[in-house]
Amino acid sequence: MRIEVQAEPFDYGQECSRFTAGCGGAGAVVTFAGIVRNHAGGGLEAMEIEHYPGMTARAITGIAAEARRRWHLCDVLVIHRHGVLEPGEVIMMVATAARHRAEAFAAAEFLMDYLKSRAPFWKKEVGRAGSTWVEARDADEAALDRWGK
Amino acid sequence: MRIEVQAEPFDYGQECSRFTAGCGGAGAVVTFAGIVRNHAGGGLEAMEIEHYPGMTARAITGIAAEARRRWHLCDVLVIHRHGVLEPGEVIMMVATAARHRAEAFAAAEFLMDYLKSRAPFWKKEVGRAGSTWVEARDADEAALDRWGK
Amino acid sequence: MIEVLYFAWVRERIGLPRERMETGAATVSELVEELRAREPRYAAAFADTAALRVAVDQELADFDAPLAGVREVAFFPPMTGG
Amino acid sequence: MIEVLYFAWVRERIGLPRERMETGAATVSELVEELRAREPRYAAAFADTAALRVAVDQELADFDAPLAGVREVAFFPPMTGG
Repeated sequence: MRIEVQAEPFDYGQECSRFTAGCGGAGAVVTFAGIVRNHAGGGLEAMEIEHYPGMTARAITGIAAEARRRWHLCDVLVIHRHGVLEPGEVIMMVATAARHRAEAFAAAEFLMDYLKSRAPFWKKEVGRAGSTWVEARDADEAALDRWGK
Repeated sequence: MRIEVQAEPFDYGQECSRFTAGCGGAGAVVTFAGIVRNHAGGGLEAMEIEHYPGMTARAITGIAAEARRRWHLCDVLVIHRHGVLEPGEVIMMVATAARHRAEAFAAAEFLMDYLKSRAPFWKKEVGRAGSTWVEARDADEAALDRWGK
Repeated sequence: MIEVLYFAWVRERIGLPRERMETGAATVSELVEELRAREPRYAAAFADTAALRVAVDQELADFDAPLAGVREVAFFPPMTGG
Repeated sequence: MIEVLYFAWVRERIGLPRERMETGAATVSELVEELRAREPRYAAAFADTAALRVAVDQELADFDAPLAGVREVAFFPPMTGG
Protein backbone atom coordinates (compact mmCIF):
# COMPACT_ATOMS: atom_id res chain seq x y z
CA MET A 1 0.00 0.00 0.00
CA ARG A 2 1.31 3.42 -0.92
CA ILE A 3 -0.27 6.81 -0.14
CA GLU A 4 1.26 9.99 -1.52
CA VAL A 5 0.08 13.56 -0.97
CA GLN A 6 2.27 15.88 -2.93
CA ALA A 7 2.53 19.17 -4.81
CA GLU A 8 4.76 17.70 -7.51
CA PRO A 9 3.33 16.25 -10.73
CA PHE A 10 3.59 12.47 -11.14
CA ASP A 11 3.83 10.25 -14.19
CA TYR A 12 0.45 8.55 -14.33
CA GLY A 13 1.43 5.93 -16.93
CA GLN A 14 4.60 5.03 -15.10
CA GLU A 15 2.69 4.62 -11.84
CA CYS A 16 0.19 2.35 -13.63
CA SER A 17 3.03 0.19 -14.99
CA ARG A 18 4.86 0.01 -11.70
CA PHE A 19 1.71 -0.85 -9.76
CA THR A 20 0.74 -3.58 -12.20
CA ALA A 21 4.22 -5.10 -12.24
CA GLY A 22 4.31 -5.18 -8.44
CA CYS A 23 1.32 -7.39 -7.69
CA GLY A 24 2.08 -11.01 -8.52
CA GLY A 25 -1.10 -12.77 -7.44
CA ALA A 26 -3.51 -10.26 -8.93
CA GLY A 27 -5.49 -10.94 -12.08
CA ALA A 28 -7.20 -7.56 -12.13
CA VAL A 29 -5.98 -3.99 -11.79
CA VAL A 30 -8.33 -0.99 -11.84
CA THR A 31 -7.05 2.56 -11.93
CA PHE A 32 -8.83 5.87 -11.76
CA ALA A 33 -7.35 9.21 -12.73
CA GLY A 34 -8.95 12.56 -11.97
CA ILE A 35 -8.01 15.23 -14.47
CA VAL A 36 -8.37 19.01 -14.47
CA ARG A 37 -11.16 19.38 -16.97
CA ASN A 38 -11.26 22.01 -19.63
CA HIS A 39 -14.72 23.47 -19.17
CA ALA A 40 -16.86 24.44 -22.12
CA GLY A 41 -15.67 27.80 -23.31
CA GLY A 42 -12.17 27.06 -22.09
CA GLY A 43 -12.35 29.72 -19.39
CA LEU A 44 -10.53 27.62 -16.80
CA GLU A 45 -6.96 28.76 -16.35
CA ALA A 46 -5.96 26.78 -13.29
CA MET A 47 -7.22 24.58 -10.50
CA GLU A 48 -5.98 25.35 -7.01
CA ILE A 49 -6.15 22.51 -4.54
CA GLU A 50 -5.93 23.28 -0.84
CA HIS A 51 -5.58 20.56 1.76
CA TYR A 52 -5.22 20.07 5.51
CA PRO A 53 -1.66 18.82 5.84
CA GLY A 54 -1.94 17.22 9.27
CA MET A 55 -5.07 15.33 8.41
CA THR A 56 -4.84 14.44 4.74
CA ALA A 57 -2.51 11.45 4.75
CA ARG A 58 -4.13 9.91 7.82
CA ALA A 59 -7.63 10.34 6.33
CA ILE A 60 -6.58 8.65 3.08
CA THR A 61 -4.79 5.89 4.97
CA GLY A 62 -7.94 5.25 6.98
CA ILE A 63 -10.07 5.07 3.81
CA ALA A 64 -7.59 2.69 2.16
CA ALA A 65 -7.46 0.51 5.28
CA GLU A 66 -11.26 0.28 5.26
CA ALA A 67 -11.16 -0.80 1.61
CA ARG A 68 -8.71 -3.55 2.51
CA ARG A 69 -11.03 -4.71 5.28
CA ARG A 70 -13.95 -4.93 2.89
CA TRP A 71 -12.25 -6.60 -0.07
CA HIS A 72 -9.34 -8.95 -0.48
CA LEU A 73 -6.90 -6.67 -2.24
CA CYS A 74 -3.36 -7.49 -3.30
CA ASP A 75 -2.38 -3.82 -3.30
CA VAL A 76 -3.68 -0.24 -3.15
CA LEU A 77 -2.15 3.01 -4.37
CA VAL A 78 -3.39 6.57 -3.87
CA ILE A 79 -1.59 9.67 -5.12
CA HIS A 80 -3.23 13.08 -4.65
CA ARG A 81 -1.73 16.40 -5.61
CA HIS A 82 -2.31 19.81 -4.06
CA GLY A 83 -1.28 23.29 -5.18
CA VAL A 84 -1.83 24.88 -8.57
CA LEU A 85 -2.64 22.62 -11.55
CA GLU A 86 -3.32 23.43 -15.18
CA PRO A 87 -6.13 22.05 -17.36
CA GLY A 88 -5.25 18.53 -18.52
CA GLU A 89 -3.02 17.76 -15.53
CA VAL A 90 -3.72 14.64 -13.49
CA ILE A 91 -4.98 15.68 -10.05
CA MET A 92 -4.95 12.27 -8.43
CA MET A 93 -5.08 8.56 -9.05
CA VAL A 94 -6.09 5.43 -7.24
CA ALA A 95 -5.16 1.89 -8.21
CA THR A 96 -6.43 -1.39 -6.81
CA ALA A 97 -5.25 -4.93 -7.50
CA ALA A 98 -7.25 -8.07 -6.73
CA ARG A 99 -7.67 -11.63 -7.93
CA HIS A 100 -10.91 -10.90 -9.73
CA ARG A 101 -12.24 -7.79 -11.37
CA ALA A 102 -15.37 -7.33 -9.22
CA GLU A 103 -13.27 -6.70 -6.11
CA ALA A 104 -10.83 -4.39 -7.88
CA PHE A 105 -13.69 -2.32 -9.34
CA ALA A 106 -15.67 -2.14 -6.09
CA ALA A 107 -12.61 -1.11 -4.08
CA ALA A 108 -11.60 1.58 -6.58
CA GLU A 109 -15.11 3.07 -6.55
CA PHE A 110 -15.24 2.93 -2.78
CA LEU A 111 -11.89 4.72 -2.53
CA MET A 112 -13.05 7.40 -4.95
CA ASP A 113 -16.38 7.95 -3.21
CA TYR A 114 -14.67 8.43 0.14
CA LEU A 115 -11.70 10.44 -1.14
CA LYS A 116 -14.18 12.79 -2.80
CA SER A 117 -16.17 13.61 0.33
CA ARG A 118 -14.07 12.56 3.32
CA ALA A 119 -10.48 13.52 2.53
CA PRO A 120 -9.70 17.16 3.34
CA PHE A 121 -9.14 18.68 -0.09
CA TRP A 122 -10.84 21.74 -1.53
CA LYS A 123 -10.74 22.72 -5.18
CA LYS A 124 -10.88 26.24 -6.52
CA GLU A 125 -11.32 26.98 -10.18
CA VAL A 126 -9.40 30.01 -11.40
CA GLY A 127 -10.74 31.49 -14.62
CA ARG A 128 -10.61 34.68 -16.59
CA ALA A 129 -13.66 36.01 -14.76
CA GLY A 130 -12.40 35.25 -11.27
CA SER A 131 -12.11 32.25 -9.04
CA THR A 132 -14.72 29.98 -7.48
CA TRP A 133 -14.59 27.23 -4.90
CA VAL A 134 -15.92 24.01 -6.36
CA GLU A 135 -19.08 23.06 -4.52
CA ALA A 136 -19.63 19.56 -3.24
CA ARG A 137 -22.23 17.78 -5.35
CA ASP A 138 -25.21 16.15 -3.66
CA ALA A 139 -24.47 13.12 -5.83
CA ASP A 140 -21.09 12.76 -4.16
CA GLU A 141 -22.56 12.65 -0.68
CA ALA A 142 -25.32 10.32 -1.90
CA ALA A 143 -22.69 7.99 -3.38
CA LEU A 144 -21.54 7.09 0.12
CA ASP A 145 -24.93 5.60 0.96
CA ARG A 146 -24.33 2.52 -1.15
CA TRP A 147 -21.43 1.55 1.11
CA GLY A 148 -23.60 1.76 4.20
CA LYS A 149 -21.42 4.72 5.36
CA MET B 1 -12.32 5.03 -29.97
CA ARG B 2 -9.58 2.49 -30.57
CA ILE B 3 -9.93 -1.31 -30.62
CA GLU B 4 -6.83 -3.50 -30.97
CA VAL B 5 -6.68 -7.31 -31.15
CA GLN B 6 -3.08 -8.36 -31.34
CA ALA B 7 -0.52 -11.04 -30.51
CA GLU B 8 2.17 -8.48 -29.64
CA PRO B 9 2.68 -7.22 -26.10
CA PHE B 10 1.73 -3.61 -25.43
CA ASP B 11 3.01 -1.06 -22.95
CA TYR B 12 0.15 -0.69 -20.47
CA GLY B 13 1.51 2.41 -18.74
CA GLN B 14 2.19 4.15 -22.02
CA GLU B 15 -1.32 3.38 -23.24
CA CYS B 16 -2.72 4.81 -19.99
CA SER B 17 -0.71 8.02 -20.45
CA ARG B 18 -1.60 8.40 -24.09
CA PHE B 19 -5.30 7.77 -23.46
CA THR B 20 -5.42 10.28 -20.62
CA ALA B 21 -3.57 12.94 -22.58
CA GLY B 22 -5.94 12.50 -25.52
CA CYS B 23 -9.27 13.34 -23.90
CA GLY B 24 -9.56 17.05 -23.29
CA GLY B 25 -13.03 17.38 -21.82
CA ALA B 26 -12.84 14.39 -19.51
CA GLY B 27 -12.45 14.73 -15.77
CA ALA B 28 -12.36 11.01 -15.11
CA VAL B 29 -10.44 8.13 -16.64
CA VAL B 30 -10.92 4.52 -15.54
CA THR B 31 -8.67 1.73 -16.75
CA PHE B 32 -8.79 -2.00 -16.21
CA ALA B 33 -5.93 -4.39 -16.86
CA GLY B 34 -6.28 -8.17 -16.90
CA ILE B 35 -3.06 -9.93 -15.96
CA VAL B 36 -1.91 -13.56 -16.25
CA ARG B 37 -2.12 -14.60 -12.61
CA ASN B 38 0.45 -16.70 -10.89
CA HIS B 39 -1.70 -19.34 -9.24
CA ALA B 40 -0.94 -20.62 -5.75
CA GLY B 41 1.85 -23.13 -6.09
CA GLY B 42 3.19 -21.29 -9.10
CA GLY B 43 2.36 -24.19 -11.43
CA LEU B 44 1.25 -21.94 -14.28
CA GLU B 45 3.83 -21.73 -17.02
CA ALA B 46 1.85 -19.98 -19.71
CA MET B 47 -1.58 -18.79 -20.76
CA GLU B 48 -2.65 -19.56 -24.33
CA ILE B 49 -5.38 -17.33 -25.70
CA GLU B 50 -7.27 -18.48 -28.77
CA HIS B 51 -9.68 -16.22 -30.60
CA TYR B 52 -11.98 -16.16 -33.63
CA PRO B 53 -10.20 -13.75 -35.98
CA GLY B 54 -13.15 -12.87 -38.21
CA MET B 55 -15.45 -12.15 -35.30
CA THR B 56 -13.30 -10.71 -32.51
CA ALA B 57 -12.82 -7.11 -33.58
CA ARG B 58 -16.43 -6.72 -34.70
CA ALA B 59 -17.72 -8.20 -31.42
CA ILE B 60 -15.59 -5.80 -29.36
CA THR B 61 -16.56 -2.86 -31.56
CA GLY B 62 -20.22 -3.72 -31.00
CA ILE B 63 -19.74 -3.86 -27.23
CA ALA B 64 -17.88 -0.54 -27.21
CA ALA B 65 -20.56 1.08 -29.37
CA GLU B 66 -23.23 -0.10 -26.94
CA ALA B 67 -21.25 1.43 -24.05
CA ARG B 68 -21.17 4.74 -25.92
CA ARG B 69 -24.92 4.56 -26.43
CA ARG B 70 -25.48 4.03 -22.70
CA TRP B 71 -23.07 6.60 -21.28
CA HIS B 72 -21.71 9.90 -22.48
CA LEU B 73 -18.06 8.93 -22.98
CA CYS B 74 -15.27 11.13 -24.28
CA ASP B 75 -13.26 8.12 -25.41
CA VAL B 76 -12.94 4.32 -25.20
CA LEU B 77 -9.92 2.07 -25.68
CA VAL B 78 -9.79 -1.73 -25.77
CA ILE B 79 -6.62 -3.76 -26.37
CA HIS B 80 -6.79 -7.57 -26.16
CA ARG B 81 -3.94 -9.95 -26.83
CA HIS B 82 -4.05 -13.52 -28.12
CA GLY B 83 -1.36 -16.18 -28.39
CA VAL B 84 0.99 -17.37 -25.67
CA LEU B 85 1.48 -15.18 -22.57
CA GLU B 86 3.60 -15.65 -19.47
CA PRO B 87 2.55 -15.10 -15.85
CA GLY B 88 2.57 -11.39 -15.05
CA GLU B 89 1.92 -10.29 -18.63
CA VAL B 90 -0.97 -7.95 -19.32
CA ILE B 91 -3.63 -9.85 -21.31
CA MET B 92 -5.88 -6.93 -22.08
CA MET B 93 -6.95 -3.47 -21.03
CA VAL B 94 -9.92 -1.20 -21.33
CA ALA B 95 -9.97 2.53 -20.68
CA THR B 96 -12.94 4.88 -20.51
CA ALA B 97 -12.99 8.66 -20.24
CA ALA B 98 -16.00 10.69 -19.13
CA ARG B 99 -16.83 13.99 -17.48
CA HIS B 100 -17.65 12.37 -14.15
CA ARG B 101 -16.38 9.24 -12.48
CA ALA B 102 -19.70 7.38 -12.21
CA GLU B 103 -20.01 7.16 -15.99
CA ALA B 104 -16.37 6.17 -16.50
CA PHE B 105 -16.63 3.41 -13.88
CA ALA B 106 -19.97 2.06 -15.13
CA ALA B 107 -18.78 1.97 -18.73
CA ALA B 108 -15.52 0.21 -17.83
CA GLU B 109 -17.38 -2.45 -15.85
CA PHE B 110 -19.91 -2.89 -18.64
CA LEU B 111 -17.11 -3.34 -21.19
CA MET B 112 -15.38 -5.90 -18.98
CA ASP B 113 -18.55 -7.87 -18.28
CA TYR B 114 -19.34 -8.14 -21.98
CA LEU B 115 -15.78 -8.74 -23.16
CA LYS B 116 -15.54 -11.56 -20.65
CA SER B 117 -18.57 -13.48 -21.88
CA ARG B 118 -19.42 -12.15 -25.35
CA ALA B 119 -16.12 -11.63 -27.15
CA PRO B 120 -14.74 -14.82 -28.76
CA PHE B 121 -11.64 -15.52 -26.68
CA TRP B 122 -10.76 -18.77 -24.94
CA LYS B 123 -8.02 -19.13 -22.35
CA LYS B 124 -5.98 -22.24 -21.71
CA GLU B 125 -3.68 -22.56 -18.72
CA VAL B 126 -0.50 -24.47 -19.44
CA GLY B 127 1.15 -25.89 -16.33
CA ARG B 128 3.66 -28.52 -15.36
CA ALA B 129 0.92 -31.11 -15.00
CA GLY B 130 -0.71 -30.43 -18.37
CA SER B 131 -3.03 -27.86 -19.82
CA THR B 132 -6.63 -26.96 -19.07
CA TRP B 133 -9.18 -24.74 -20.74
CA VAL B 134 -10.35 -22.06 -18.33
CA GLU B 135 -14.04 -22.60 -17.61
CA ALA B 136 -16.50 -19.74 -17.77
CA ARG B 137 -17.62 -18.77 -14.27
CA ASP B 138 -21.32 -18.57 -13.47
CA ALA B 139 -20.55 -15.21 -11.87
CA ASP B 140 -19.41 -13.88 -15.24
CA GLU B 141 -22.65 -14.80 -16.95
CA ALA B 142 -24.63 -13.50 -13.98
CA ALA B 143 -22.75 -10.18 -14.17
CA LEU B 144 -24.51 -9.43 -17.46
CA ASP B 145 -27.91 -9.42 -15.77
CA ARG B 146 -27.29 -6.09 -14.10
CA TRP B 147 -27.08 -4.42 -17.51
CA GLY B 148 -30.44 -5.85 -18.56
CA LYS B 149 -28.53 -7.93 -21.19
CA MET C 1 -21.52 -25.21 -49.08
CA ILE C 2 -21.04 -23.99 -45.56
CA GLU C 3 -17.86 -23.26 -43.60
CA VAL C 4 -17.89 -24.84 -40.13
CA LEU C 5 -15.38 -23.61 -37.52
CA TYR C 6 -14.39 -25.10 -34.17
CA PHE C 7 -12.60 -23.36 -31.31
CA ALA C 8 -10.94 -24.29 -28.01
CA TRP C 9 -11.79 -27.82 -26.78
CA VAL C 10 -14.35 -28.31 -29.53
CA ARG C 11 -11.54 -27.91 -32.05
CA GLU C 12 -9.31 -30.24 -30.04
CA ARG C 13 -11.94 -32.99 -29.73
CA ILE C 14 -12.87 -32.90 -33.37
CA GLY C 15 -9.23 -32.57 -34.37
CA LEU C 16 -9.56 -29.82 -36.92
CA PRO C 17 -10.16 -26.05 -36.84
CA ARG C 18 -12.52 -25.77 -39.80
CA GLU C 19 -14.07 -27.68 -42.66
CA ARG C 20 -16.26 -26.96 -45.64
CA MET C 21 -19.32 -29.11 -45.91
CA GLU C 22 -22.44 -29.69 -47.94
CA THR C 23 -25.51 -29.83 -45.73
CA GLY C 24 -29.25 -29.96 -46.05
CA ALA C 25 -29.73 -28.82 -42.45
CA ALA C 26 -32.27 -26.05 -42.08
CA THR C 27 -31.14 -24.95 -38.61
CA VAL C 28 -28.04 -25.06 -36.42
CA SER C 29 -29.62 -27.90 -34.39
CA GLU C 30 -30.08 -29.99 -37.53
CA LEU C 31 -26.47 -29.34 -38.46
CA VAL C 32 -25.41 -30.52 -34.98
CA GLU C 33 -27.45 -33.74 -35.47
CA GLU C 34 -25.75 -34.32 -38.78
CA LEU C 35 -22.28 -33.80 -37.30
CA ARG C 36 -22.99 -36.00 -34.28
CA ALA C 37 -23.96 -38.89 -36.56
CA ARG C 38 -20.68 -38.74 -38.43
CA GLU C 39 -18.05 -40.13 -36.06
CA PRO C 40 -17.50 -40.66 -32.32
CA ARG C 41 -15.21 -37.59 -32.06
CA TYR C 42 -18.06 -35.40 -33.34
CA ALA C 43 -20.55 -37.16 -31.06
CA ALA C 44 -18.18 -36.46 -28.13
CA ALA C 45 -17.73 -32.79 -29.04
CA PHE C 46 -21.47 -32.25 -29.42
CA ALA C 47 -22.60 -34.50 -26.56
CA ASP C 48 -23.88 -31.59 -24.48
CA THR C 49 -24.96 -28.57 -26.48
CA ALA C 50 -25.75 -26.72 -23.23
CA ALA C 51 -21.96 -26.49 -22.85
CA LEU C 52 -21.60 -25.00 -26.34
CA ARG C 53 -22.14 -21.66 -27.97
CA VAL C 54 -22.68 -20.98 -31.65
CA ALA C 55 -22.01 -18.05 -33.96
CA VAL C 56 -23.74 -17.75 -37.33
CA ASP C 57 -21.90 -15.56 -39.83
CA GLN C 58 -19.80 -14.27 -36.93
CA GLU C 59 -22.69 -13.21 -34.72
CA LEU C 60 -23.71 -15.11 -31.58
CA ALA C 61 -26.88 -17.09 -32.30
CA ASP C 62 -29.23 -19.71 -30.88
CA PHE C 63 -29.26 -23.34 -31.86
CA ASP C 64 -32.60 -22.89 -33.59
CA ALA C 65 -31.17 -20.21 -35.91
CA PRO C 66 -31.94 -20.92 -39.60
CA LEU C 67 -29.08 -21.70 -41.98
CA ALA C 68 -30.58 -20.43 -45.22
CA GLY C 69 -28.02 -18.19 -46.93
CA VAL C 70 -25.49 -18.66 -44.12
CA ARG C 71 -21.83 -18.98 -45.08
CA GLU C 72 -20.12 -19.62 -41.75
CA VAL C 73 -21.10 -21.42 -38.53
CA ALA C 74 -18.76 -21.63 -35.54
CA PHE C 75 -19.01 -23.86 -32.47
CA PHE C 76 -17.15 -23.19 -29.24
CA PRO C 77 -17.39 -23.35 -25.43
CA PRO C 78 -18.55 -20.31 -23.40
CA MET C 79 -16.09 -17.49 -23.96
CA THR C 80 -13.45 -16.60 -21.39
CA GLY C 81 -11.93 -13.34 -22.55
CA GLY C 82 -10.94 -10.32 -20.54
CA MET D 1 -5.30 26.84 24.61
CA ILE D 2 -6.77 25.48 21.43
CA GLU D 3 -5.57 25.73 17.84
CA VAL D 4 -8.35 26.71 15.43
CA LEU D 5 -7.82 26.17 11.69
CA TYR D 6 -9.81 27.46 8.71
CA PHE D 7 -9.75 26.14 5.16
CA ALA D 8 -11.04 27.16 1.73
CA TRP D 9 -13.69 29.93 1.79
CA VAL D 10 -13.90 29.80 5.59
CA ARG D 11 -10.23 30.80 5.67
CA GLU D 12 -10.83 33.50 3.06
CA ARG D 13 -13.83 34.99 4.87
CA ILE D 14 -12.14 35.06 8.24
CA GLY D 15 -8.91 36.24 6.65
CA LEU D 16 -6.49 33.93 8.43
CA PRO D 17 -5.59 30.24 8.21
CA ARG D 18 -5.24 29.53 11.91
CA GLU D 19 -5.20 31.08 15.35
CA ARG D 20 -4.54 30.01 18.93
CA MET D 21 -7.25 30.88 21.38
CA GLU D 22 -8.32 30.53 24.97
CA THR D 23 -11.87 29.23 25.21
CA GLY D 24 -14.26 28.03 27.84
CA ALA D 25 -16.42 26.31 25.21
CA ALA D 26 -17.37 22.76 26.14
CA THR D 27 -18.40 21.72 22.63
CA VAL D 28 -17.71 22.68 19.03
CA SER D 29 -21.10 24.41 18.88
CA GLU D 30 -20.23 26.59 21.85
CA LEU D 31 -16.93 27.44 20.18
CA VAL D 32 -18.83 28.45 17.04
CA GLU D 33 -21.11 30.72 19.15
CA GLU D 34 -18.05 32.33 20.69
CA LEU D 35 -16.42 32.92 17.29
CA ARG D 36 -19.63 34.29 15.75
CA ALA D 37 -19.90 36.89 18.51
CA ARG D 38 -16.42 38.21 17.82
CA GLU D 39 -16.65 40.15 14.57
CA PRO D 40 -18.80 40.36 11.44
CA ARG D 41 -16.28 38.37 9.37
CA TYR D 42 -16.63 35.46 11.82
CA ALA D 43 -20.40 35.85 11.89
CA ALA D 44 -20.38 35.69 8.08
CA ALA D 45 -18.14 32.62 7.97
CA PHE D 46 -20.27 30.76 10.52
CA ALA D 47 -23.66 32.05 9.36
CA ASP D 48 -24.82 28.63 8.16
CA THR D 49 -23.17 25.73 9.97
CA ALA D 50 -25.08 23.29 7.74
CA ALA D 51 -22.65 24.42 5.02
CA LEU D 52 -19.65 23.66 7.25
CA ARG D 53 -17.75 20.61 8.37
CA VAL D 54 -15.56 20.27 11.42
CA ALA D 55 -12.58 18.14 12.36
CA VAL D 56 -11.51 17.68 15.96
CA ASP D 57 -7.89 16.67 16.41
CA GLN D 58 -7.78 15.87 12.68
CA GLU D 59 -10.76 13.53 12.67
CA LEU D 60 -14.15 14.47 11.18
CA ALA D 61 -16.58 15.22 14.01
CA ASP D 62 -20.05 16.57 14.78
CA PHE D 63 -20.80 20.04 16.07
CA ASP D 64 -21.82 18.61 19.42
CA ALA D 65 -18.40 16.99 19.92
CA PRO D 66 -16.85 17.84 23.31
CA LEU D 67 -13.68 19.92 23.44
CA ALA D 68 -12.17 18.63 26.70
CA GLY D 69 -8.53 17.74 26.06
CA VAL D 70 -8.76 18.76 22.40
CA ARG D 71 -5.78 20.54 20.87
CA GLU D 72 -6.96 21.32 17.34
CA VAL D 73 -10.31 22.17 15.75
CA ALA D 74 -10.66 22.83 12.01
CA PHE D 75 -13.59 24.38 10.14
CA PHE D 76 -14.10 24.03 6.40
CA PRO D 77 -16.72 23.57 3.67
CA PRO D 78 -17.69 20.08 2.43
CA MET D 79 -14.62 18.47 0.90
CA THR D 80 -14.13 18.29 -2.85
CA GLY D 81 -11.17 16.00 -3.36
CA GLY D 82 -10.63 13.29 -5.95
